[in-house]
Amino acid sequence: MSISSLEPLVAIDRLTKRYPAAAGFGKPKAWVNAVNGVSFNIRSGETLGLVGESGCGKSTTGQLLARLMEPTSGSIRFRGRELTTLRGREIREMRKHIQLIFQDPYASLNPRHTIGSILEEPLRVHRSGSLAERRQQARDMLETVGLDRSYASRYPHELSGGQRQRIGIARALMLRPSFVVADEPVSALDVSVQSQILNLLKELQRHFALTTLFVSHDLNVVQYMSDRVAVMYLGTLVELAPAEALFRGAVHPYTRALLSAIPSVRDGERRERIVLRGEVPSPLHPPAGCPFHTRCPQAAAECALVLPDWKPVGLDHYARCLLI
Amino acid sequence: MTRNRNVHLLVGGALIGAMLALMLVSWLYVPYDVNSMNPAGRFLAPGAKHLLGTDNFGRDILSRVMTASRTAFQVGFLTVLIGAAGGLLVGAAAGYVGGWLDEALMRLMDAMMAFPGLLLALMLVAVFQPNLTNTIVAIGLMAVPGFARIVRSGFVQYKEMDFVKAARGIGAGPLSIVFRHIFPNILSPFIVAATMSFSGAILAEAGLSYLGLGIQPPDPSWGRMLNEAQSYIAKAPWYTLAPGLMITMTVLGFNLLGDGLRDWNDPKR
Amino acid sequence: MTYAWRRAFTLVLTVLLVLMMTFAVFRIIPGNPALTILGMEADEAQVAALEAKLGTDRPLGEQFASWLGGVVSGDLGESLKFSRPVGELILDRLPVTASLAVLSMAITIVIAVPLGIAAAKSQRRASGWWISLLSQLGLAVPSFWLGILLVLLFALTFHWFPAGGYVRWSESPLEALRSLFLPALAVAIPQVAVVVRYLRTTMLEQLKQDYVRTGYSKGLKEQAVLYKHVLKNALIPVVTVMGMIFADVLGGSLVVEQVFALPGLGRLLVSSIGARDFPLVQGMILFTAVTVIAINFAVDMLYRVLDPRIRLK
Amino acid sequence: MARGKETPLLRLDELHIELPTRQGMRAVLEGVSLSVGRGEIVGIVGESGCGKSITAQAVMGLLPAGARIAGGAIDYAGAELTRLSPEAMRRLRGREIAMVFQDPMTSLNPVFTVGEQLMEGPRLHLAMSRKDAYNHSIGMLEKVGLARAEQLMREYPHRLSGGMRQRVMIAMALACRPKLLIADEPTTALDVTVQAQILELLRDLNRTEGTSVLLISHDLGVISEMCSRVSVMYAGQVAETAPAAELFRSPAHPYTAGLLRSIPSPDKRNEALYAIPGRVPPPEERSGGCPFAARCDRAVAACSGVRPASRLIADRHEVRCLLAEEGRPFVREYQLA
Amino acid sequence: ACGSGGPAKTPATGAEAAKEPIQGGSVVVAVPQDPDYLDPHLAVASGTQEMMFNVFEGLLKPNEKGELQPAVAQEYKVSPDGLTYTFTLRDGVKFHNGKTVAAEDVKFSYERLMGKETGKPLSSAFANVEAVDTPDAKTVTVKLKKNDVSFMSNFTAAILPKGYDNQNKAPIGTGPFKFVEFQPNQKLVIEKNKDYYVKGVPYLDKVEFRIMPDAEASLLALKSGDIDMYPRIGNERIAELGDQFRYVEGMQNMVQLMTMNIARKPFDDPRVRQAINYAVDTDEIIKVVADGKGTKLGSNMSPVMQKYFQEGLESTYNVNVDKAKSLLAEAGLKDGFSTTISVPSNYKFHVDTAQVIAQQLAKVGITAKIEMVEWAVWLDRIYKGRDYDMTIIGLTGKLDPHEVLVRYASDYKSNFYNYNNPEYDKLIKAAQVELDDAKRAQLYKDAQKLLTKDAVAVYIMDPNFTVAMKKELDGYKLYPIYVQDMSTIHRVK
Ligand SMILES: Nc1ncnc2c1ncn2[C@@H]1O[C@H](COP(=O)(O)OP(=O)(O)OP(=O)(O)O)[C@@H](O)[C@H]1O
Ligand SMILES: Nc1ncnc2c1ncn2[C@@H]1O[C@H](COP(=O)(O)OP(=O)(O)OP(=O)(O)O)[C@@H](O)[C@H]1O
Ligand SMILES: [Mg+2]
Ligand SMILES: [Mg+2]
Ligand code: NI
Repeated sequence: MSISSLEPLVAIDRLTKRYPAAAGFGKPKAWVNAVNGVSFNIRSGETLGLVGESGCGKSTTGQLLARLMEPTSGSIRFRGRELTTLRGREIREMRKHIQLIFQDPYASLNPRHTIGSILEEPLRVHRSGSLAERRQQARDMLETVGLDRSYASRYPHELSGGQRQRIGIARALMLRPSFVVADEPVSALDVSVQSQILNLLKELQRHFALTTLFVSHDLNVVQYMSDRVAVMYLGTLVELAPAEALFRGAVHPYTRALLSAIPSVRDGERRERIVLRGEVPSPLHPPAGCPFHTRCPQAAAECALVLPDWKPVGLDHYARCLLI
Repeated sequence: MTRNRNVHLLVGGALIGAMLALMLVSWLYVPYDVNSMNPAGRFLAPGAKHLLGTDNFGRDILSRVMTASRTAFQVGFLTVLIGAAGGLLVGAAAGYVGGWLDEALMRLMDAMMAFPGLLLALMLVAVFQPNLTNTIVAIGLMAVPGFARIVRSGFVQYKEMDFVKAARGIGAGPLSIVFRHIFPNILSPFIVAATMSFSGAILAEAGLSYLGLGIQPPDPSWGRMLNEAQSYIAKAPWYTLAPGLMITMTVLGFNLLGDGLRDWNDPKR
Repeated sequence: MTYAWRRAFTLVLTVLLVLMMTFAVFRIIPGNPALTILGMEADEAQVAALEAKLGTDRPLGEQFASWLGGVVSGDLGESLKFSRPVGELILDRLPVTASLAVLSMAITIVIAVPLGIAAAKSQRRASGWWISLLSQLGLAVPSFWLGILLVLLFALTFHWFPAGGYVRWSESPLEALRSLFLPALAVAIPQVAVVVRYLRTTMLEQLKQDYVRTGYSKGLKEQAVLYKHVLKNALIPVVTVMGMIFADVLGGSLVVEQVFALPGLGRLLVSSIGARDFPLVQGMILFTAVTVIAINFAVDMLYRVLDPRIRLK
Repeated sequence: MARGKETPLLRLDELHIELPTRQGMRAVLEGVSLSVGRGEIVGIVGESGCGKSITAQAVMGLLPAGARIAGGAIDYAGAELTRLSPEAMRRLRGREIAMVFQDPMTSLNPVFTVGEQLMEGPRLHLAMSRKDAYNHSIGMLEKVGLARAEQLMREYPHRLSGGMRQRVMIAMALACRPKLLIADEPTTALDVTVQAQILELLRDLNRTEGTSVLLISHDLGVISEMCSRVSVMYAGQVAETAPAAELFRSPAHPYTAGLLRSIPSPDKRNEALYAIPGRVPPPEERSGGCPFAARCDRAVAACSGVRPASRLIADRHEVRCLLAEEGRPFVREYQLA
Repeated sequence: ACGSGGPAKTPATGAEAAKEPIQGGSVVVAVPQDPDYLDPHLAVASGTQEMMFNVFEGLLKPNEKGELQPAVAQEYKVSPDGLTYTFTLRDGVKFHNGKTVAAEDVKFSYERLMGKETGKPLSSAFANVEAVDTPDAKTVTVKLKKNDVSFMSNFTAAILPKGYDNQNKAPIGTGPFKFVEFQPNQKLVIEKNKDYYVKGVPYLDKVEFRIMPDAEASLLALKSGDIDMYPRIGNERIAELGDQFRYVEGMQNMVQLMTMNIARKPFDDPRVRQAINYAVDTDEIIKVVADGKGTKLGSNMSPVMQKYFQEGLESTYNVNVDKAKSLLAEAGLKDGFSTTISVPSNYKFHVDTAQVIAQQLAKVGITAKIEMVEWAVWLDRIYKGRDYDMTIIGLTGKLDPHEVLVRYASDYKSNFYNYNNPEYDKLIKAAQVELDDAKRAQLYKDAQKLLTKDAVAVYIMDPNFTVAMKKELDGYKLYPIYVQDMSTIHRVK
């Protein structure tokens, strides 16, 4: 899919989220810096991939965008409108336009509601259509995501993982949003099911003209789905580039290590493996300076001191590393 | 896999069913007038005329036990209703809103827990009357903190679950989230707590009767009968047996029923 | 404000709230302490003299305020009925109630832990069902019945234990233990039901965990896996329940105290309420509230010992 | 790598296993045959629910309660494991055969220190004293590449990152120098960079200690990079077994081929991914025929009637497909690379 | 220990004299409540007197017939005008602290009761004392302000050692037993006073009063042998104990009655009260509630008080439903009425009585609801506040008829029946100053008749009182007042 417009649909600026982590008695609270001053734009119609290690803050970023939690600071603009200051009714109104597909197809469906009621709920909440219309739309949507209409009367636990994920996607699309955050929609699924869901997502993106933030830790998948890719490490973005450029010539040492570590069945694709040493630092105590310096094979002394600024390294390609 | 669970539901259901049947019958028919005394027929052992014998006033124990089952169920249902409704309200508010409201409400609940139920009962009786309603209100109020805690911990646990987030994500309002999404999921512990407090209420009524606060004589109540019968354990052991077994069977029945319902309510089973 | 301070502050508020509630109730309920102490035979002069002496002729608010003032300086006041310091009276009863609580807790653990494990292990067999039925029965039987049954059986038939009364630990530890054993058992039996039920659930929950498999895969014996690995995890939530039970028993268990004629806190509370002994009631409620809080705190601490996940550095 | 002639360390022969369900016993393994040679790394791939973990559990003697071995044999170094007494089996576990599980987050007991858990094995099987076990464990931690071993011994699992935990798990499994290590999806829960570290470690151990490894994964990439031989499982059966290179180059079973085709790759960005149609038939829907028949685009009428037997179609390459021999040409059409 | 200690030779009845008393030993007695005050001058509760009767003595002391006998005093004289009492002290009476009782101790004790120092009398009866004098160390004279024959019984007030002010913690008296310790809600222990002036008593070395409010617990304890004596055991429980125990039974000089609040409609109408009296079948109550062990009453006096008891009143209102109905109709209550019987919840006896009465009243068209009230509330609201319709209570007997009957005087503070009859007041006043014993008795009998005629209350019964004790105990003396005299109790071979 090509980038249809350079106009950003979503613009986030220095978004930060800290979670409180209670410490022992008498001590002040500790903070988990889940997202640390992240800024990027998503252009209308594009798919932005967001990759990174587990716990680096991908889901937090996604949920902040979907306004499922309050950011600690920073701004989110959607079609030029500031979302962080919205309250109550306004937020609920806004939800028609921004939807989230959850990572876990098991946990995100209420085990006690039928599929039909799960799909109708968004319409009911926004008082759209009559009862019969809602039923109709829900059933239509089931077909759109490749399921039989009869599934409407089933319960989530009666469905397979792939089917549940289809429901999750269907629910997100019920309100015809223009922007969807897909938080690892396939990582809980099997290889063969995964490809079905990816196909479906691509199909739906086209069909509904969706702009997507596609979160994943599987680089193969991100590469397949995204127009541009943002790489995250310990709550910070480290590289942002068009997908092809990134996979061809990643600049940041972390991205390079990440790419090299992808196991592949194709001998030809195997790269020189960069095996990192050490462990991912805890977000409770993120290292000073460049967050990656503790594991970086090329780290220099000054990496421990300053967080480097963004540097353009190619067309639409930016990285944050002192060594480039 | 579900065999034992069904047994819980089955046995519990059967016990409660029998009790309820006894209660229903009591409206249509009791062998004798509950309060009519017979000085000539005191302490009659169970026999053809009096199936469960007679008490110290020569009243028919079966009739009294049957009639008392109404009060028992009334006390049970209403106190659970008060406790559960209050607990749901407080627990949901504390758990869902969180912050200072949570703190304030939960401390209030702590205070209520530390407060002797007897004093509360005495107060209600002093302000109003020592009757059934006040007994029920007192026991019901004392049950609120227990429910509130369960509901609150459920809310704290489920508030951050993906499916609740998903509901918020589609714009569902707080009421819908509380009642449609979270509450059905904490129904299981809630049911267990409800059955436990049902049985607790029956025992508490007995305890309050013991102190003269519950149902007023001559109206029969299981607790009161049990207390009165204590004096005649050797002379008329059947007297204590009747209400004692009723209480035991009802409480056991409800506890088993609660366990059974919990398992039955589990969608994954 | 740090966490500990905030917590301490809210705790004080909680206690104050309970005391105010008691105060309010005392304002409402009828009954005159002097009259109650003296009974029907007293004449006016005696009642008036006693009221003056007790200070109950002052407004209740004033009595409350001066009592509260005393509490701040560590004086719980003097019981109207027994004309002895409240603190002393409570401390007098505490050994009975505390022994009862500790002993019943010990009995509960000794019975409930193996039963809970057995119930979890035999979840799908008839034996599991019987265990749960029996323990539930323990909960369903009215406690005076239970007490009387124990006395009939162990005191009157077998003569193993005394039927009632209390021997001080200082007099004869063995006799004290004997006099407390039956009541402790009567307190413990319903608790066993509760603990077995909880433990069974948490054990089943824990048995599903992956680390159980890890244990077996190391070649550990079943006993080692169950009693070491699973039990410690399963006990963590049970500790809360046991804490609640313990706090409850420490508040006094009226029926058992009555059946076994034990001078415990439960009887003291009821008799002090009956006598409208305001300082004593307030003192006991203060004690109960503080006990509950202390036990919650202890449970928190125990949690930290049992569950390292809570022990953040 | 070991040659196939000598007797393998582990050999599963037509293993049938049934598990209890509400509807009664249900077959989950329907004739699984595979082998692991001494010093060899053998992989098992297949989608979720096809029976990979059950296979591993059967070898460990840790089948879920109520499971029944309905047929077949598990031969470990000459001993028939299905006939071993529970006690004998227990002594084998951890000592001869060890296992690393999928989820490092939950596979360690949260309430005991790493040291406590590490020392259990050696103390039990090697009858070491506490002190010896302690030193031994420190050695193991260092061997799996964990620095500050002494300090780590006193830590509780929740304080470690996923990668560290998984290494602790590996250290624990290797503590008694088992001859066979079963790794059931050891890296599924980990990130690629950490996964790379762990796989590197396993490979290293195999090289230096000669430990045989049975590696279970649904990630074809991982399998392809690690294993010398691969068994592909589908619906409780082994569909295909072949040396890794050959399997990925020229899969003989349509299912294997389908799996390989559905891996996303950048060059397919603008086309739809291949997806195997349909779904795995649940056991109650499995009829007499080939379980893959309904999804197979090459299936012939016979496929749904006869359950194919496993045949050797090349050196050490076995396939369970009626079309296997004549199918070789069509498989070439999808050849990769 | 087994309840039936030793070989049971003879049944308890009749053979008491044959058995030989043993000196020494200790006995545990169940009592239902704590003492109110250990200090005898402050104590008013009968539960306290029950125990402390063994520790304290007055100049006079009642015997089991209720007659006043010299105790600390050897003898006494009353002046002809009835205003001056002269006592000669007994030789060799010692306090428990070893001090010999002197006249100044008596003076001290009485002045303490009069509140001479504080200005507030501890006992309002002593407000009538003009002066206490000690002509010599052996003689005490008490001068009254105005004539009051009933003052006699106040000479049973405890004599305390002068200058000792720790009576409430460690009481010291002259009785056959010394106080040892008191643990609230638990026990009160007394031990033998070796210096007691009556030789040969007490027999027991130690007596423990164990405080057991729960009847069930007491019974079980008696059965298991933990206690030796259980006074006031419920009559219905005796069957349960069987003949393993010795029982002593008798009237306890109590008047169980149901009062009707005369200040309230419709009880202000004597016809209504009479109707209720006709409706209530006391025989049935005695049978059902007391298991037949009670003495039917017709007025506010128990037959124990032989000298003052007016016979025959108990049959005045024999059950007569028709009469009751017609009386009600006369009073304009043809269709009956609804009312409430309030009963103290801690007395099962009264609660049971209320249940029977409610049934009986229903027969004449009166709907009586039963309301159980806490004892504290009963005292405050009903007894003191007189806020009730009907209530059932037992009035404990006194040694002196005045104290019993003055409760109905219109100016009596606790006249909670709201009875107001000048004629009755006159009778009581006259009796108080009547020095002639026979005349005085007649006045009290007239007062009783008046109460019955006016149907002030429904007089029900004097419930029998039974003491159960181990068979190895003997020598129990039944008093018409609420005491346990432990001095004569002894073990037998
Ligand atoms: N509710 C929460 N409270 C406290 N900490 C949290 C919370 N949610 C997430 N975190 C922490 O914030 C950090 C970022 O979490 P996040 O879920 O955004 O990561 P992620 O990149 O989505 O990881 P994954 O790939 O595992 O989904 C992690 O360290 C996580 O432990
Ligand atoms: N304890 C159990 N009771 C009943 N059925 C089970 C049990 N464990 C597994 N099964 C069933 O056995 C079959 C094989 O399960 P197994 O765990 O071996 O699959 P797997 O290949 O390891 O899948 P995954 O990739 O999801 O781990 C599945 O259909 C599963 O539902
Ligand atoms: Mg995530
Ligand atoms: Mg598996
Ligand atoms: Ni005996």
